[in-house]
Amino acid sequence: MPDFLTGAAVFILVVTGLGLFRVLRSQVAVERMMAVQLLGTGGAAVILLLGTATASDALTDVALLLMLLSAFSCAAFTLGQSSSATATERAEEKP
Amino acid sequence: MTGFVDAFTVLAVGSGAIFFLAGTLGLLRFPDTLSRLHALSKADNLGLGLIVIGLLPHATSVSAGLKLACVWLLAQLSAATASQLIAGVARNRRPRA
Amino acid sequence: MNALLDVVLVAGLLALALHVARARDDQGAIVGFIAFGFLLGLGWVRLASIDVALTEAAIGGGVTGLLLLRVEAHTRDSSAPDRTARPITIAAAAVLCIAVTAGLAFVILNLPSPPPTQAPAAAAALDATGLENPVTAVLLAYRALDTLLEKVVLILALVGVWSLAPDHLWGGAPELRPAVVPEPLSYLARVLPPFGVLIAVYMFWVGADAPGGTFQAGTILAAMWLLVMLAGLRAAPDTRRVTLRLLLIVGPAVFLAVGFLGFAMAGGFLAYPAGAAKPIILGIEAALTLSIAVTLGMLVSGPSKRAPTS
Amino acid sequence: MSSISNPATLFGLCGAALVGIGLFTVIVHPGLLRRIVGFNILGAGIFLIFGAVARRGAGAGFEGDPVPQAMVITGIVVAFSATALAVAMLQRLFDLTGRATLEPPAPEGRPGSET
Repeated sequence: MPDFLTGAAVFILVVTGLGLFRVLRSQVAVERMMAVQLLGTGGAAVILLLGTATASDALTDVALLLMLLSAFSCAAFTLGQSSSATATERAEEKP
Repeated sequence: MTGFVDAFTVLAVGSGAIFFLAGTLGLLRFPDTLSRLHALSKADNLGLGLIVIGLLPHATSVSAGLKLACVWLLAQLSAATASQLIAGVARNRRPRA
Repeated sequence: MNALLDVVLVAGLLALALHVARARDDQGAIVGFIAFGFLLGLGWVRLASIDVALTEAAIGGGVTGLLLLRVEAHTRDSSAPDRTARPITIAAAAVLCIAVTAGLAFVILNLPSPPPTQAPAAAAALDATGLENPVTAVLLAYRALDTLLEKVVLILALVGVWSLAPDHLWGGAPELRPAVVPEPLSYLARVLPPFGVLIAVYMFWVGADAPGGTFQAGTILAAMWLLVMLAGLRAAPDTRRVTLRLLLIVGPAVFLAVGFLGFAMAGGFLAYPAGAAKPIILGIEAALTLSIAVTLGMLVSGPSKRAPTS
Repeated sequence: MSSISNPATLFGLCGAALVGIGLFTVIVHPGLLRRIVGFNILGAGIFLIFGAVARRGAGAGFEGDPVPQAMVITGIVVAFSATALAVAMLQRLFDLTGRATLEPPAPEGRPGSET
């Protein structure tokens, strides 16, 4: 069973990594922030699988923290975006 | 009994992993930002949910099981608000008609 | 299977670091760095350092990201750097960096075997403290002086940040709230903090016996406080407020007081009386958690942006 | 020589490479913000090397030597406070000069005229 769970963790890590690079190389700034969302969910899944595979309960805490902070980082990113979006809109309206 | 539990775990974790794959495929193949966002937040959360369900029988104590469920709840909350925030920015950015 | 996992993780870390070094714009680099922080947390899990994994996920993936993203948004309008380094500089830097990496790699491949370790000493000292988590024991008993000095460094950094405010704004409040607060953000800022505070208290509580502790708890509290300030639910406090300043120093002050009491009660600076070590350590940790949360929150908020009220 | 398949050695080598990448960014990149990020990558590399040493020092029932682990936690917090101070200084520099770099402005006032 541990081998299967670790294998699943590797699979999800690779799949998440592929998505991550697609998103990070995107030209659209908004899409980049999906990277954090992606890695928050994928990372939590990987950690939970590893935690069960190695029978260490403390890993669940790491997953909990990861989920909590991915929401936080996402909020931080969109703030910078929205303020600059309104700024460009204002600049567009001027002329 | 353990054989049954293990089969259940393999099934749930396996299908969870496939949802992660589906999410990434959507991210790679869908044509625009909003549908990519949709693929990411729905598929990955379903995948995480299935994995949590698959791992629940292996939880060593009630509190460990509760924590697993909390991770998933937090993921729901996080994904819902983060997708809303990202989608809001994406819509602002779209050239106005 | 585990080796494969390690290889994938290391490849991901290196690819993200290269992305940070080569990304065209700063924003892309910062998002790459946040992702790097999350992945590094996984790496620490593989190195069997759950305590460090928690710290790295909280600081590298969370609070540092907010700090960098805010300054990036602030300086985005600056013209692109006028010139890039000359090719000869780049070549020289590349040679230097490869030499440093090669040197370190050589050292790592030739570390002494059997490896020197303090683990038995830490294990022996663990019984005296009544704690179960060796990392907490090292931080708060075995090498408590380091931890005390680190708290002082945090306060000094905050003094440095505050002193960058223009004269007429000195003592005023930093400004975090953006011009427009999106609806989902204020929802998140109402719903997430209760969870966050619960997790922080839990993290503090288990820290004595399992991975977790003051830094992790303090960082989570700081993140939740920042979220509330970002959504504009509560304004940032004036930096000259007495309560704020008391909260900033309560942790180091308690720590220092216990340190000096050690002379009277146990015959040395920061020595804990036998049998009472665990309650004393928990008391120090509680005060430190509060101070760390407030200090980190104010560090991310930055210097004053508004004139002090009245 | 220890085997590369050992996770401690693998992550240690990864740390060495990260130190190189971070150092390169700090030296070469003209933008100060990127240099701050590079400094953090450099720090992460050093912490990983510490982590490799800690992992090798497993013993007495622990999976790693707790002393270097505790030092890494201290290091992460100190690196964060240094980053916060640097970021505040960068913001002040930008407010005063409108620039986010220490490079002197290009002569004749035409940005990028050298290229």
